[in-house]
Amino acid sequence: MTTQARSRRGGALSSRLDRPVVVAFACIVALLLLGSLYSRSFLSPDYLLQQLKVASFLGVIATGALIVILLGQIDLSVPWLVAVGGMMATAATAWGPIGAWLAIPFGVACGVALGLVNGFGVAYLRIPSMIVTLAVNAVAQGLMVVHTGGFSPQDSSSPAMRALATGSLAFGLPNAVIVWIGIGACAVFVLNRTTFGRSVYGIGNRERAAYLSGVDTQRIVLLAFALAGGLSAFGGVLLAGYASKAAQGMGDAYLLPAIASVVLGGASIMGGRGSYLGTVAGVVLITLLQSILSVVQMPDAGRQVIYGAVIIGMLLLYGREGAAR
Amino acid sequence: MTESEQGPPILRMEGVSKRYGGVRALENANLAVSAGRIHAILGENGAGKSTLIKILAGVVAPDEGRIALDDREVAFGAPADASRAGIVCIFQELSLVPDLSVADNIAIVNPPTRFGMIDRRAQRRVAEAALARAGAEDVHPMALVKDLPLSRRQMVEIAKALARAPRILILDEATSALTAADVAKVFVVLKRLRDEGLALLYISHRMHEIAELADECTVFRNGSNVATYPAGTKSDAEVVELMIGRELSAVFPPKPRQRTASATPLLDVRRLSWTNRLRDVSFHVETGEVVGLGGLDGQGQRELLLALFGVLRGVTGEVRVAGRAVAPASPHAAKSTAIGMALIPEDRKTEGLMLPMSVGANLSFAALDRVSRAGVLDRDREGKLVRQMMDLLAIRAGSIDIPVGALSGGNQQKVVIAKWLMAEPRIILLNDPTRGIDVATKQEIYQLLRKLADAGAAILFYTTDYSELIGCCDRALVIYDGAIRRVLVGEEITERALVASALNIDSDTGVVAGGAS
Amino acid sequence: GPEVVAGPSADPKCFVPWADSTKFFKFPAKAGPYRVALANGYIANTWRIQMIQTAKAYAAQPDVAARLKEFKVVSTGEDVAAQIAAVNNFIDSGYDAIVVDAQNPEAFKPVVRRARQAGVVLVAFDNILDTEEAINVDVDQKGLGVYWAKWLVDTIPNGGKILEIRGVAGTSVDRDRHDGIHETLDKSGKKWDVIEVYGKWDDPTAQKVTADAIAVQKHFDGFTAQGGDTGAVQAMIDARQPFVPFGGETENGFRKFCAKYGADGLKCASGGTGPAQVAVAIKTALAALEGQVVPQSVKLPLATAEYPNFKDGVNFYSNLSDNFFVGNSFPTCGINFNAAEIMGQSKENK
Amino acid sequence: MSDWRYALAQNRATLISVAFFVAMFAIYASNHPAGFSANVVETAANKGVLLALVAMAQTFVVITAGIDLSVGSVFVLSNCLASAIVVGSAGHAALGVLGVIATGAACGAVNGLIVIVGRLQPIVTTIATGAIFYGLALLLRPTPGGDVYEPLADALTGRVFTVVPASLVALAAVALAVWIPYSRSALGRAAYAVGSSEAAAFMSGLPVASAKASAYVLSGLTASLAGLFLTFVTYSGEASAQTGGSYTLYSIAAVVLGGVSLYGGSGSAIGAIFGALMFRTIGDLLFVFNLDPLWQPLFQGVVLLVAVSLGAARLFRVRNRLELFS
Ligand SMILES: Nc1ncnc2c1ncn2[C@@H]1O[C@H](COP(=O)(O)OP(=O)(O)OP(=O)(O)O)[C@@H](O)[C@H]1O
Ligand SMILES: Nc1ncnc2c1ncn2[C@@H]1O[C@H](COP(=O)(O)OP(=O)(O)OP(=O)(O)O)[C@@H](O)[C@H]1O
Ligand SMILES: [Mg+2]
Ligand SMILES: [Mg+2]
Repeated sequence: MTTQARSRRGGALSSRLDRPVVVAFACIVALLLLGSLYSRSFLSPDYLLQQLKVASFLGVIATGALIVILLGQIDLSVPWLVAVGGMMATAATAWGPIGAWLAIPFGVACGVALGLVNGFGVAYLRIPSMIVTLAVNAVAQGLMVVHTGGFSPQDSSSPAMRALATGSLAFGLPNAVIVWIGIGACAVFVLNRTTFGRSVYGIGNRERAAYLSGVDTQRIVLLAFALAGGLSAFGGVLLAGYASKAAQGMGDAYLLPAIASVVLGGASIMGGRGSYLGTVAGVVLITLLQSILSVVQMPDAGRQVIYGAVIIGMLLLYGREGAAR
Repeated sequence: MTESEQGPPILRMEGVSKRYGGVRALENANLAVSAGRIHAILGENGAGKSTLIKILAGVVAPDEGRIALDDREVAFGAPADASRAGIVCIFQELSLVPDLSVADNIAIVNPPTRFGMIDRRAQRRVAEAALARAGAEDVHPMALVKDLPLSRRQMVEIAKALARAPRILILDEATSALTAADVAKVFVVLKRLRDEGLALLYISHRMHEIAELADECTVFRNGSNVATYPAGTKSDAEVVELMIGRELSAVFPPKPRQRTASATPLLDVRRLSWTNRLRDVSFHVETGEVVGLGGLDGQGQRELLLALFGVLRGVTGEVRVAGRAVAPASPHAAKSTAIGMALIPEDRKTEGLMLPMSVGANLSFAALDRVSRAGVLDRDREGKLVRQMMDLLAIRAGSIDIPVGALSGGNQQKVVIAKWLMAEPRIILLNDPTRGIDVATKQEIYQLLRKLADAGAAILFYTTDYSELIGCCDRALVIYDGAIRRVLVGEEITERALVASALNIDSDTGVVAGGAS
Repeated sequence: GPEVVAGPSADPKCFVPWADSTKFFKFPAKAGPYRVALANGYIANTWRIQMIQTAKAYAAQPDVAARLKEFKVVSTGEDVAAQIAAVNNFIDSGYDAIVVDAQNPEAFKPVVRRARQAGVVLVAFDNILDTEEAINVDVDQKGLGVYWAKWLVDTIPNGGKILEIRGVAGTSVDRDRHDGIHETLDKSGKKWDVIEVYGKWDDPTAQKVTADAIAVQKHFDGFTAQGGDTGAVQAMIDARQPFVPFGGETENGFRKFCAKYGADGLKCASGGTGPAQVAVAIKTALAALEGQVVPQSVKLPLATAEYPNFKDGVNFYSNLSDNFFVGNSFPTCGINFNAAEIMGQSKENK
Repeated sequence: MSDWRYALAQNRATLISVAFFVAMFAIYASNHPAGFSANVVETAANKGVLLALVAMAQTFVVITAGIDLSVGSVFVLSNCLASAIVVGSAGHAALGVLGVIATGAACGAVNGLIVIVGRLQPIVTTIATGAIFYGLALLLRPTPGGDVYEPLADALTGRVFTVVPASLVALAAVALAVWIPYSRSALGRAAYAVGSSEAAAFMSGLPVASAKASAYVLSGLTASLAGLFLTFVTYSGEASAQTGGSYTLYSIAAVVLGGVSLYGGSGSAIGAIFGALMFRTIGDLLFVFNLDPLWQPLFQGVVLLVAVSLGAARLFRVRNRLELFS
């Protein structure tokens, strides 16, 4: 009953805008206007492009988080899969000329591999995702510590990574944003127009029914986690490109914001409901909020309090579950 | 209406309306209930029966209208309020808590306590007494509800209601999963309660149950009460006409003549076994045949269907489809074109549908291969097929974009059937598909099954309703304790024969061989 | 427990007392070789990994190895309670000396007491303990802030707008460095406008907050960062902010930038104490075990380099990782690890 | 099936976690250089009890099918608060203890209020309130420091009757005083019911809101007890985001290892306590095996992965694949 009252269709057969998405975008505008009271620069194209560029890293990572959340699962291995992506890509850069080419695919592939472990644990061993991904996060951390200590790895980004993350092709639009748009377009297509996407929504709503409908649920879950792992790692690659180097802790700051942006975008953490556009709004919101709080010289304590309060405030505006009756 | 033999109504609902978005679930509905009477409510799927009950029980708030209890107007904010007023409800969607024990569930509202903690011994006594009253002594009070089959859960639900000592007891299709034997036990209890002076509201789609039980009937159509009459004063045909607004011809479609068995039946099962629940089951289903599975509930019929559909692990024996040996390891494999199987599952809410997803997405979910190329959906084709299926089964939904959970139970069930038909299966396994479905829809489903069989499908059909076995099936396999006890063919399928073999009473000796396990 | 004696210490050039009032300890001499343990907390960053590599390398040096029966390292993660338990376990297992990089400098009072009772030498470094009962090998965190600020004051003629990129809020290191910077700037007599952001000692974070600050504030006359400096410079480059003086830490990447762009205006002062301070801590522990006089609080010298003195292969390494910390030489202690030695250490072992 | 078979089946998860803990601790203690001594047990207990309390706090909410990602922050906030107010005279310290507990309960109440009245999903609510609580902790303790009433700290981290760690006694007392009465009360059972099926609980007329609220309040309260205990162990307070974050995540691991279902409705805090002790023992194993320091994190990760995968063994016994989906 509670689920029916405010439910959204999964796998959009129509493309009407969700209320949460609209409100989230309205919040973005409100936030910018509020910021502009402090400094006009918050409305300058420079600043906005800079925010979009930074948001694109979170955006790529949150794409993976969205897919997993739509399944009704959660991926806590984000921090170290991001690090694995960045560190493996930069490590590959050291393999001479081939390395420069291989860097990005190799980093992503490592993320996919660990994502497969996540997916295998969830789909085939049926361990709750919250805990397998936590364990895989610990394993990834262990691997990276061994890697750093044992192989004195290269950790500078390849030129291609730099270009991808910091360059800009046309109209001053940063490449990172273009990459995000590309990934976003793929995600929208996959979620709305493919049997895979439809199955993801189905599993998120009721895995048992999806299984009895003859969907190969285990394979879908495995794939979804692999995809999420790859996207986390790709986020790491971009981040390494942006910082021109990789470091162990680089993913720490992305786990909770990724989950928060997916949910701020109107997705249900229980799975089966949510849209990519919402996630985009959530990502931009979180990025802006963090940036504005940092720039207006708020002390850290106050920043934390305001950050939490604003998230709750916004969710109360539009993220509420249906009433029981 | 005659009020000669009854006191004034203790409960009155007047002018009650409820809308869900654009759907009018109830429109100016009225109902009066008296003590010491069993009041049946009839109506086709989506007529608003459950909505009425939910309003009465405080689960749903009405848009308008008033409820008077003992001539005092009341408004229930939550089920607990209704419960305090003595109104206890057995909902169509069960309200048992799956992870708690039977005893915990039965005593859930007011558990006996000592020093602020639940007194588990006392609670157990309460539970055992309630189970005994409901005639469900076979349920262990410490078993977890989630481990019980649906029919036992319904019995627990009834026991739970009885334990709360209601003044007004409401049963919304509370017997839909029960077998004849259980129903008989429950009826004894209900009649006793009536004689003790309770008011009972009874909703069911089984006409013969209503005939046996009710003192008074109210028919709902399109959200309003259209007639109230003393039970037994109208013929079934008249009642059906009141319900659906038109006359209904014969309930069951005519059966074709008996065929001779072919060398390679479409579905051929040999010595199928699984744990101790299935023992050497061998049978076949020809193309064009509807084969029924009968017997007491829980004798392994469900397991048989699940085993064929690739859900069970460790199944031994041989299954041949069109002569080729197959061993599907998952529904995914069973659905593949090589096998072409479909299973209409037992519980539509958890196994058949994704309730929050749209009607359209649900309908195409089992047939995604048919509406996609290389994994990419063809939305035009999907829309076309979806609308085709909605027309074929006359599914009543405002639009294909509304969540399937907003449909009435009967229409939800049709969606489950339709979604599997969309996958174009050759072998259709059905697990009690007409549970909770109104007469008119049932009739449509029977006709559909026959049409599918005629078009070349093989149908294996488990039902708890004897009349369906008799009316629908070319052959009936009666299962007892995991083995086929008897095969009845054509005219042999009679209620007498079914009951006798279901209870494992050897028709020759008349000796009962063992009780239900 | 140790005897409190008068100075000076056995090796006054290396074991420099923190202040004039610093006490000197003399532990009862024990016969070697010794069992020494390193109780590390968090491990998953380059600084800590490098620190552990250095510790292993130092313990493997022939003259040190000869005095060690066992050298055991345990990393317990973020959790201070786990680290306390590890130290307690080392004490119960009969180790002679325990070297600690504390997760929380305030949390070790009970442990210090227990070590004292058991006669175990406890030496803290990096995050030193808030006690006078154990030996601290101490970096002058506030002094580092003073160093950066003083250099900025000297380099920027008329004062101006400074971006201060702080570390992790809630830590004493962050506070001390910040205090050092501000006291110095305030005393300079010039007019300074300091914008503070938190870079969490992490390059991507520092880069992001720096980029944001530049986008909003448009221009700064100077930078100072406690860590994540490479990222901060990267943000300057990306935002095409003209190069200005920068007082920062000792990351290899930062010094690479400083060497490359020094002539273009990125004048740097790079100072800090690298992870090699662990070697000083071990050396101190061994000295104490042998019954030599050591100060309760050892003051580590800062390893600094300033524009235009950045030299490849000497005080930075263009062929090595950006994340590498360069301040690894403590010549007064005879400790002078070069980069290749540390990073290659376990490769040779494996 | 007879009664005891049902009782066993319903407590199996808890019993398994107890068995695993005992086995792992036996391996640890028998390989410890100092052997199975009172000191070794005390050290392990003081460390284990912290996580056990946080895991217990997590259990309350997980039972209702929620999750509390702010337990770590409440833990840190209570630690900072305790280091400021559980000081001075015995009377003052006692008041301070009450103040800390009340603050923890208030934090839980805030979570509960937002989840119940605001109808937000617990996971995001607690991510956000976690930030707020941490911010407050930082306000209280910008840098590590503070103090604690030492007699109390020493008593609770020491031993009673010279062999039994006082921390274990305290843990048992909390379990007896908080968990047992709650889980056996009508309210506690309503919490289980809500976690198992909120719709069914509502339709049955259970007090859904107060059941959830009680779970969140008790969660905050128990987390504050853990924070208090951390103060006793460290004699100080520290607003560490890392500590908060890792305790939150570890508490989830502990709860799962202890057989509490993350889907709600089943499991017990007793199981979670042993899950926490087991998780801590994984960390302790580093101590007794001679591992290269840089391989230690990997070792821990792999042991954790293996430990959580062991639960998959039950899959081999599943004959009906539908059971996998409940
Ligand atoms: N939560 C809801 N949201 C939207 N529409 C609803 C909801 N519940 C019921 N309806 C609609 O209200 C109407 C009446 O439904 P109700 O469940 O009362 O029918 P019913 O008579 O009980 O049918 P059945 O015999 O199938 O159980 C139906 O059209 C149904 O689609
Ligand atoms: N969850 C339950 N559901 C149904 N019956 C139960 C349940 N738990 C226990 N019982 C039954 O209730 C009676 C008392 O149970 P039990 O022996 O566990 O409680 P007890 O001994 O009174 O309490 P304690 O556990 O504190 O010793 C027994 O007959 C037991 O079979
Ligand atoms: Mg109904
Ligand atoms: Mg119905």
